[in-house]
Amino acid sequence: MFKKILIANRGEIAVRVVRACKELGIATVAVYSDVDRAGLHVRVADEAYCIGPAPARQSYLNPDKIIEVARKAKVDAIHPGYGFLSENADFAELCIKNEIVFIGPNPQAIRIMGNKTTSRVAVAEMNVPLVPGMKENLRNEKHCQEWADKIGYPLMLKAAAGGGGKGMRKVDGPDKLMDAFRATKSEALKSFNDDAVYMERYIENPRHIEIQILGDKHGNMIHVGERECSIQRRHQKLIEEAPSPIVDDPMRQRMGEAALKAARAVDYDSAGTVEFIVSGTTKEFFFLEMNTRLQVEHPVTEMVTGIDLCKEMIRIAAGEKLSIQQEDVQMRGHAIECRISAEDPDNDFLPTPGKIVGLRIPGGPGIRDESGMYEGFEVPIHYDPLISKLVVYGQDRQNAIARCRRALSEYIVKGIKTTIPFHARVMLNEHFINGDFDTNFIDNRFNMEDAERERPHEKVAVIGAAIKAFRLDQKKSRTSLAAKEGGGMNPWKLSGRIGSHTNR
Amino acid sequence: MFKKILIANRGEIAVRVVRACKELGIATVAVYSDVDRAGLHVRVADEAYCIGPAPARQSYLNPDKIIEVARKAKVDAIHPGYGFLSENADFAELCIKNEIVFIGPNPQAIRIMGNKTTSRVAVAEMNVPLVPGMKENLRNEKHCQEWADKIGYPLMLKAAAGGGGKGMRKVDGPDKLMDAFRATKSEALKSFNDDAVYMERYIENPRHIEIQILGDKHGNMIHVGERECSIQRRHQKLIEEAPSPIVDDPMRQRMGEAALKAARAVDYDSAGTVEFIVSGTTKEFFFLEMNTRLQVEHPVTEMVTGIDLCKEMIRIAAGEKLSIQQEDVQMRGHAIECRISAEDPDNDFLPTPGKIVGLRIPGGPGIRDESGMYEGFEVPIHYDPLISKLVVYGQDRQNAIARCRRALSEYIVKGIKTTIPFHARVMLNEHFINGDFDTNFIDNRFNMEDAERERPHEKVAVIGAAIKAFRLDQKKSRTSLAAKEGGGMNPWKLSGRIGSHTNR
Amino acid sequence: MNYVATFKGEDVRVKVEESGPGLYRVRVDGEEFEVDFFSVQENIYSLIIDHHSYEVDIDEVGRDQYSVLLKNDHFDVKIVDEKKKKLAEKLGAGASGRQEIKSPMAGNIWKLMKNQGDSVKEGEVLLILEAMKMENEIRSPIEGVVTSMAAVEGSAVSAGALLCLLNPVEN
Amino acid sequence: MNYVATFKGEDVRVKVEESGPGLYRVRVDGEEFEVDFFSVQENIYSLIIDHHSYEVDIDEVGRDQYSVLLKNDHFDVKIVDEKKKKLAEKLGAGASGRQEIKSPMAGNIWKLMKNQGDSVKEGEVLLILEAMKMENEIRSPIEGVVTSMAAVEGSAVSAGALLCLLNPVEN
Repeated sequence: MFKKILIANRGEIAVRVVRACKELGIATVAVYSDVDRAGLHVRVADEAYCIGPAPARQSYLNPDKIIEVARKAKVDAIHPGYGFLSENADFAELCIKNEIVFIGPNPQAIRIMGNKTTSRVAVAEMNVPLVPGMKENLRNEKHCQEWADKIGYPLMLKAAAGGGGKGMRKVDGPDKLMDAFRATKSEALKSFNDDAVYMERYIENPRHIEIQILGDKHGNMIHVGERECSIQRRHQKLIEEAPSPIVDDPMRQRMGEAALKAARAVDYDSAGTVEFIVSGTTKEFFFLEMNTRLQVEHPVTEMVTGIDLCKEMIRIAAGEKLSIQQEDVQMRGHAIECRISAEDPDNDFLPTPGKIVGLRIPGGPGIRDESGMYEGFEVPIHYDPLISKLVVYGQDRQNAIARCRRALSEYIVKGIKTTIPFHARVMLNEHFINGDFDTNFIDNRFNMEDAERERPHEKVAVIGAAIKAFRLDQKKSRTSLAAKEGGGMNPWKLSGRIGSHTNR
Repeated sequence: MFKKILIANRGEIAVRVVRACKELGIATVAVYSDVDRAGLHVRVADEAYCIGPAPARQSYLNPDKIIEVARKAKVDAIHPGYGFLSENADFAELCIKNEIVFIGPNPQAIRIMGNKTTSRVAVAEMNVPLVPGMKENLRNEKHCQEWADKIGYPLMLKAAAGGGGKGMRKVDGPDKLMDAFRATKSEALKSFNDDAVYMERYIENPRHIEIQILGDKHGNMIHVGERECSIQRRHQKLIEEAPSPIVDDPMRQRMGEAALKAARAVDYDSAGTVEFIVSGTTKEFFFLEMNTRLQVEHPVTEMVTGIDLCKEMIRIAAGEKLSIQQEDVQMRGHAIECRISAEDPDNDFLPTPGKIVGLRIPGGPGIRDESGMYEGFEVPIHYDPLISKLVVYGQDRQNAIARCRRALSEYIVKGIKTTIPFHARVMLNEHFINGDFDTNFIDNRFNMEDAERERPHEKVAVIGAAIKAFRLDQKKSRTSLAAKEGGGMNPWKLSGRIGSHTNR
Repeated sequence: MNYVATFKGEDVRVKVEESGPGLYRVRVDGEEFEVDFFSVQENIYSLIIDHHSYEVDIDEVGRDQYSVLLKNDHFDVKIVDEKKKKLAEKLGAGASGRQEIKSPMAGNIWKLMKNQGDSVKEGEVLLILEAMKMENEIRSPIEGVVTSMAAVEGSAVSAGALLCLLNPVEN
Repeated sequence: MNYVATFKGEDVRVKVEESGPGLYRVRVDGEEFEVDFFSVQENIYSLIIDHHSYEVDIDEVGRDQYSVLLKNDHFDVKIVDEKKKKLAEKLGAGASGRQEIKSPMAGNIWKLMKNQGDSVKEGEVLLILEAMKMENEIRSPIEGVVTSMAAVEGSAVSAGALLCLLNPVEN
């Protein structure tokens, strides 16, 4: 096993890796940019090195600087976390060249899976399903008819020059096909000055569901269940859970096998994730991409399977064999992760960097706190706004949601606005509670419903604000009175202030 | 199910019960004494009532006041927590008389088990083993020989008038018996002016191990595994774990059955605990007493069995049947609880009430925080010094200890001294790590070893203190300089202070 | 003291009296409440209103403006002394004059979309601010003319810093 | 600055120089360290000493007295300016005069075991203080005479309050 590991990251994920190392008895080296001197990861690691100025390109994204520190600190291995250099094949190779183990898969796997085209080719060869569609454009009506028969309904006609939701038309059945083909072409010509159109399967009720994979360097590979990641805002995941409310055992089995095929295409040898787009209507699933690193949402899988993915990944990199067999993998209970960000959910998710002046993290049974902040910490403007992850576990989905609601009611982050209130409101939404959502849910339905939510505590807010105003007024008048009259206050108020606690 | 519950307690256990209720959708009523207005339990409950001045007798131990609030707030039930009124049979009856459900067993069970004599008689009738010994005194040498043959060796001769460890003599074999009998009698006469002596089995290597019980009001009853509670200081539990390092499945089965017999003796119908003294040498176990309430250490059982004892207790009180069968109970992994108290472990565990001015609770996988404090909270002098429980879970005992060590290294409580450093040092003790301890371990062996511990960070402490002294000196001289010269500081220092972060 | 509280554009009369240390009698819209108001942390209060317990986060974010977070819902409440309000109303309803556009957060000025002298429509983007790997469009709240652009491309600004001044179009 | 640090009765010379903002060069017993000293919270510091990271809790608990908590181990360190120390030594080794007995914590005076004028041996109980359901014996650190008993049975005292004064027995 390794003696010392450098963690080439910051924030909550760096802290996560430090914790895993500590529990394994491995020494840790943190790196930090100028603005991260007070970062939690620096405080909890055994060693710490400054690697440059705030902009990531000059610090966390600077391979040479990180290798330099790794050599100086004499580490055996580097854990890249997620983001930054975690999916950089060149960096993985640079580590190897310097005889430092890169805690991740082989560079070739990163390279192939990092490219949309090469990854699709690789997995298609293994018969992993891709969204059915064509690579060329439709030549004429006959060609269109042929492809429609092949793909099936509903299908999507798309302007080749289109994008961002424009120039697309859904076709529900064969009787609508020719009209739609002509209309799309004509619109495409008008809008993009190009009438080229192609065809793709329409995924109804699209959900984002991913399969966690573990592969070692001895050819062993297992799948460790799925995560439901459809609660997204503008393609950013916000809430993840395991298991998915729509996946049953046979489907899990089929998705797991497809994911293994994808991973085998690149001789995958670490922890990794195969992402699928799944139709909530037909339950068909199609390969999207593979992430060749630890995911932000890995804890929900850990909670329901009891497998420590972070430790397992380190063990694999050290050359150990997988400690778990496929038949040992069992999902038990339900876990939900809320990503807590320094963003204002009541103001279009505007970033809110700043200093955290008060903090109360929820406790009690079934709560896991994965945060990279602390009271007094200044959330810098230079990096991702994710400051913490709240992970809850319950015996089933209903219990997990109830517990999550309870935990969010205890969570206090003072000084900056965060997405905690957003999560609390999602946990009360009936569609979410029923598992009835897709990747468009937040942007469309939830936002509408949230804007019209009931606000039963309005009166309490008014009372609180009014008393605060009253106290400020009293303070002002007391001060001015004291200044005028040399402290001649009425005795009752005086005794009130002395007798009561100073922090009233 | 209940609609509203009053929690007749304070601190961490009141918060624990509020959380369980919230997750079950039950409204909560907190009660508080004058000094607990800012208690965490008051902040998280739905309703809150002041019940009197700080001394417990006038507030938390005042049955009439609590019933008055319960009636005013129209609650269905009262949860007593532990301590205070939790094992007061009269209070349980008072609740019933007022048509409020007492969340605990029937009053008769509390009454019988609350008395050492009646409880021993009750369980002896059910053939639950008691420490073998005699209720009368030894009449003569023949009588002594007869009893010795009955009890076996090693045995203990005890002066009837003795106590507190005095007037006791251990006898290892028959050849030593008569000499010991005479010597004990003669010593007893000298010391206590009474030569009456009786005999009891000597428990070698005594461990405190207890069995968790759940019984409902329909005659169903199960045992839910054991907890090892031998890490004690002056008979106060400090660290508990589940499972016990010395209990295997057959022993667990036997202890569980004995515990069920004890509980059946009083038609037990709630969550309860049967405590045993166990010989670490022979593994024999003997009934000590039954606690007719939720224990401080209940979370370790929850962690390894997945059963929420607090919720189950509420459901039972509401008349529901046990949701778990005996065959569903399985212990998986290992859990450890450290009781964090406002006491100074480096100063003979002197109480340290005061204000908590900084707090960082450990996070990450496998950590459960059960605290009744928060930053800004003033630990009052009037109640038990327990302020928090750190509960950790690991795949096995070794992993749980490693994780506990890691968690304790992250724990910061600023403003008052706590027992955190004590726990951290126990987690490093080799005997503890090997599971090799009994109830005398802390008072004897550990304290000795701890006093002679290696202190490799002495130099860092000196460096830190010296820099702090230097900074204080600098500050003083800067202030006096500024006062003298009107702010004429040297430019380098000035720019240093402006350019660097204000909290350097 | 008598106040007028404004929430979501609606006014309601509020009367606050101190009835003991930390205790208040509050009348809102004719309904009366007994309130135990306890400061547990900076700007975080434990309120017990007629025995109901609330944790309330109350920040004074501007003159008479309070931002309240309560049960994970957010409320912007304006609390004005009744006498002051009457006086202000006598002086005429707030002439909507020059608009100061301030930075809602710390960040870097990524791109100016308008310059001094440009006309802007309501909702039009004035400039783009970058913070935490995200681009944030700062839009004009009114139709008007940029009378001064204080922001400089590529420079860093702190939260609340003046970005530009707008003069409204006269109707 | 040159200091003398005392830990567990042993003296060691310490030299501290500021080498930049928050950066110090410290020489302890001839060994030199580069220290990055960062205050993360009140009296809690993040120290990076030659790239090794430590979280250190340092309280000034009395004149020149520091209580340090580090890796869950507790150190009482005395740091004295070398010049001051030399001066003090010249003036003669600290005449152990009148002793002030202060309350180590907030609590209630449960029982006085000694009164004004009583003689006490070293280690003898002066009074019993009750806090958190526990009785705590306050013992005399010296052999001497109680010259004044400030504590009153049944009354509450705060941490650091004067309990009584002792005069040492002259040898």
